[in-house]
Amino acid sequence: MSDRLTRGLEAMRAQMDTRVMSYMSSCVHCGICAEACLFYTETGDARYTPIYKTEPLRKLWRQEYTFWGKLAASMGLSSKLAEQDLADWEELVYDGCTMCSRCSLVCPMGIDIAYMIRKVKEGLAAAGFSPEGLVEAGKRAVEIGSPMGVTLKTLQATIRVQEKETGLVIPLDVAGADYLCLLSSGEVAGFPEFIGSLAKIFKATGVSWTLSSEYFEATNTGVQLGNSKMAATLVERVVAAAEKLQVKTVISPECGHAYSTIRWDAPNFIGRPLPFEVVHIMELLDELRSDGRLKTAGFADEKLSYHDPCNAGRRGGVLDQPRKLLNMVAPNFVELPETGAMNWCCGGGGGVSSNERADALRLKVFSAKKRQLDAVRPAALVTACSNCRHMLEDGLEENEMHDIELLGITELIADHLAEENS
Amino acid sequence: MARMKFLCDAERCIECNACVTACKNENEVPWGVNRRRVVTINDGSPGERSMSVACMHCSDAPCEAVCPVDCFYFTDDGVVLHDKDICIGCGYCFYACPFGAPQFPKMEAFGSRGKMDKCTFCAGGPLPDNSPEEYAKYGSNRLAEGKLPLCAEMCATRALLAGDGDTVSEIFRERVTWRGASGFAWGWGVAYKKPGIRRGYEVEGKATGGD
Amino acid sequence: MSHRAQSGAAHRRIIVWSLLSLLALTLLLPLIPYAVAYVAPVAGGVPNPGSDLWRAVREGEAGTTQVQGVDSGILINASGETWRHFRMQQLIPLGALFMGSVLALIVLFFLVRGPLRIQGGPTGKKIQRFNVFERTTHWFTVSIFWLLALTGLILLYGRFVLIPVLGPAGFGLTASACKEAHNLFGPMFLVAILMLFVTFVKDNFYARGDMMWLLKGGGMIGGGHVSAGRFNAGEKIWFWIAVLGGLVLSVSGLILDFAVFGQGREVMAISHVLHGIAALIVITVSFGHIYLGTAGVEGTLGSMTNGYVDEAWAKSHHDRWYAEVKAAGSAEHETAPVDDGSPARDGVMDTRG
Amino acid sequence: MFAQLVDGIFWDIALWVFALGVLWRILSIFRVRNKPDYSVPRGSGLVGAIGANLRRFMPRAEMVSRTRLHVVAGYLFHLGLFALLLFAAPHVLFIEEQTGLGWTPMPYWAFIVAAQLAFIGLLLLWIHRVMHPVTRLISDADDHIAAILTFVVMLTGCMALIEEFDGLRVLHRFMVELWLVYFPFSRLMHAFMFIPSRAFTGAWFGRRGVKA
Repeated sequence: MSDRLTRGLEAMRAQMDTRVMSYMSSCVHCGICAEACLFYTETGDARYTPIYKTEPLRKLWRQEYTFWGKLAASMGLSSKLAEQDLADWEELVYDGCTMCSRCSLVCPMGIDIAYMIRKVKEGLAAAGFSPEGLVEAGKRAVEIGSPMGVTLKTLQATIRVQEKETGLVIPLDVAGADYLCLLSSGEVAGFPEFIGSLAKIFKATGVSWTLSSEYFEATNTGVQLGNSKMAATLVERVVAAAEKLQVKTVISPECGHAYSTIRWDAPNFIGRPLPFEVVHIMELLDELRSDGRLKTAGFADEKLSYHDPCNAGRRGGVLDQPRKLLNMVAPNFVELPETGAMNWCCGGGGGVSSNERADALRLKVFSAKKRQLDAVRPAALVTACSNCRHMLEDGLEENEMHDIELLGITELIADHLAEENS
Repeated sequence: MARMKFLCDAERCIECNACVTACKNENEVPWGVNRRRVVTINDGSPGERSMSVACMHCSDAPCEAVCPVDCFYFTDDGVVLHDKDICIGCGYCFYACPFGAPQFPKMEAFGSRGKMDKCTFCAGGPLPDNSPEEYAKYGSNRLAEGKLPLCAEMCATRALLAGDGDTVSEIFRERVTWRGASGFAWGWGVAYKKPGIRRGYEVEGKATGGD
Repeated sequence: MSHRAQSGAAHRRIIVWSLLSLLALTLLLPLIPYAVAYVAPVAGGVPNPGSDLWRAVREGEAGTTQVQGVDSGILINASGETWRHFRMQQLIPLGALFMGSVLALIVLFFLVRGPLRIQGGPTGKKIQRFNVFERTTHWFTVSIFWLLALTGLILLYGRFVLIPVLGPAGFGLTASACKEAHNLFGPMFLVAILMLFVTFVKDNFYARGDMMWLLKGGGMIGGGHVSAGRFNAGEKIWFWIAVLGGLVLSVSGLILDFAVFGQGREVMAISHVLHGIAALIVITVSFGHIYLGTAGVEGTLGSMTNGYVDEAWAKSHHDRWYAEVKAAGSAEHETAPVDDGSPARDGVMDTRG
Repeated sequence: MFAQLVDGIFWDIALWVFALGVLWRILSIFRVRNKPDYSVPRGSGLVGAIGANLRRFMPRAEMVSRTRLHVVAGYLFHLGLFALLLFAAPHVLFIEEQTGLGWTPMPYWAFIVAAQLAFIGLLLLWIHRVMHPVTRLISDADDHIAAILTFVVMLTGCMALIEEFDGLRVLHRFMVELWLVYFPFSRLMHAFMFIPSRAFTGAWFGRRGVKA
């Protein structure tokens, strides 16, 4: 047995817990999960059936944890899980799944399929069957501190630009601030105005906050890759930065998986509770709203819709806050069909966005999103995830849907701040 | 060898239903099953005739012919019996029988009838003679004891005759000659493939006149 | 489905009305042979010396009786002998002859002509002929139909074929099992037939070219290409035989299965006659259908297993349908079955315990 | 001879294998343990677990049109099966003489109708499993054995309806014994495991404040 296979199997064995075993023993192969997965509904290719993507894990479970499996294996009737199996599944798991967890909400047996796909990734990653783009991103994340290679210098430059534009000071390394705000490289590189918007809002609402030069990256490539060790390393950096500045609360920016990771998975990666609270920027803004500290003026009159980032909404639980915020400024807010917890993924989650190999497939399955948008045809689509925003831009471009503008929710609020705030 | 037959004299039957009662009592047939019944034609009007009818133990028995599991058989006395351990309660014998002899303990949805039951000429069934099992399934076996069916034995007016065909027909022939009318052996034609006796000088319409 | 397009309401009305008229027809048509048999002189009829009274009795006139029960007032069951004659002298022997000779013909035809090959061989390009729902409906009907056909045939012929093998007791048990299964699955067949009708009726109405197809015997007579739509005339005829026969079988079967509404021997006998005739016809014709669907015509079976056929097959057997599909050119028809031969798939099979 | 085995030792063996097997399966699953979750919950995991167990009996609104056959046929089969398992007169009688507990059975026609609905559901589901590319791809021997075994149990059951031929009753009971023995080591375990599965998922989402 090749050692990469051994590593893969070891990694997957380490993932076996009661949940996996219970899930494996209750699946009746009804195929309903396929009907919830945009990769199946949009391609009609049965291999994208969510539960099918967990096949390596299931094979392992069957051979080492079940009666018939052990029996067959002992008599040499069943073929052992082979390196080729892992190789065959790399494309299904990394290109054909965005970890959006839509399937996990529809399984009649209540199986959290995404949970198991995540565990398959552990095995594939350990065995070295991961897409190059993602692996590289991982390297950059560990070495440079940002999957997109955004350095501190780049950040400082961006900060200067934003300070000039807003005429406000953007705090960096302010010890004892209430909030430490993380940023996703996507925002720094693609949507720097987010930082400016933060400055405006926090100024207006008198929130004491800061950025950290020690470590500012919110995203966690280890999660997307399926490498818990890497994930833990990156989380430790956040903890270190937060502890250095003695902040009570860490803000997760407009990014989906960054939030679900730092809010829900981080303590389990490092095996201890976090020494600080975690809020998504939308949670914080909504809190300010309900405290009456955040006031807006004027309205965005055009027809607005909201795209729930899977990791903030379905997997993060931030579902009401964006809607309350939008209702402050958008009188013509219209929900997309199949929205909220059952929203269709942008197609780029779970690391697919950093995996060039998957681009064609990603744009093909965007048709699910297109159907939703065509049903409403909003003038602007608001979202709260820089990655979703990138992917949506791509998809709209591809489908020549230029009439739809894309907005970040924080910007939208910042643009409608009431004067009397300050 | 004797050939057992029933014969009911319509000129004598007074619809007292004693034969029916006797049969039920002797064989302890289940509720809803009537191995023998008395039918009255033109009830209450002139020319009324009554007739006690049960299995006529046909020599060419339609029930036997149509049975899908071939559960019928003939005794040496020419009595038609069936094996309840083979019967599947399909009801075909009931469709085919000219006399409506086959009976079923129940008639529920989805063709659930239970096993067929009919007059055995008090000759029991395939099980050991006069064993409790035989009695439970098929009723009494008087023939094995050298007795004739109780219905006929009980008949007060001797309208219902049972026994060896020659004897029975002889008795009946005498009655008719004496009576000088064209009574006829009811059911014999159908059952035994023999024309009714005294076909020679039957007089149209006379039969309804009575004596 | 690309054919789902037509206007819903009108479509539904057509289905309802045709269903009703079918029911009426199916109840009357097959009565003809029975009527004939009924009029024909019957074995065992004996000149009755008695008067009109007894003649009336012989013809089944009811009297009065103290005994409860269906038909218990009737002294002579007039229909019994007729039915016996039909079942024993006509249905059983002629049915066997009919089925046997058709089977023999099919085998003979196969030996002589062999399978009908795809002209110019398969192109390898597949198009979808039946979607999942259509295939599910088809096989659902098939499974129930054959369960009923086998149990029914055992009840009809078992006495002659199986008693020698199983012995009377053994066959009694078998027959009882078959009877109960037959009675229980019977009503489900009506459901299946209605599903089948609703699923396929829209492509089974008479269309131009069907007559020509028949005259050319589906291309076997005179040669030359015979044009056909999604279903050719032969398939349409089979569809209507299956639906009409299925309805006769269901209705007559229900009458036999639920003898709790006081229907007498006469009604039961008639129902049995309808049931037997319809069953033998549908079973026998199904032999042909099965032959053409499997060994008879190369490349047909796939249309009912994975739903796809070769384009060459479609062109040669259903050119007009092929043209429609090409014109519609929807994606579902273009994509070939995806689940075949992927290494992943074999992977699944290995994990069997 | 065979009948005595089926009514005697076979039955006992089957029951023990079933009971112990199921127990062993469940224990071996829960022996493995989950890792603790250190994150600060937003909502109650317990509520989520219970909620998911109830909610998953019905498809989400977004899924109804895509899963109509699964839901309809699925319910036909399961409801029909339980109805005739627990309320068919012969079964009630059997349970009564085995355990002493008895209750009013359904009328003859009613439990036959239940059986028919169950048969329709099972046939549709199994044929659909074979016909649909997705289910055809993901189904393995276990799925088919379980479906066919259950079908045979039901078929032999309805064949023994007349209750006059002991051979048929024995055959039915023997099939039930095979089914019982197969149960713990097969996908039939979903009959028990769907509850913890829904609970785990429900709790996971519940802590995050999402209704799963």
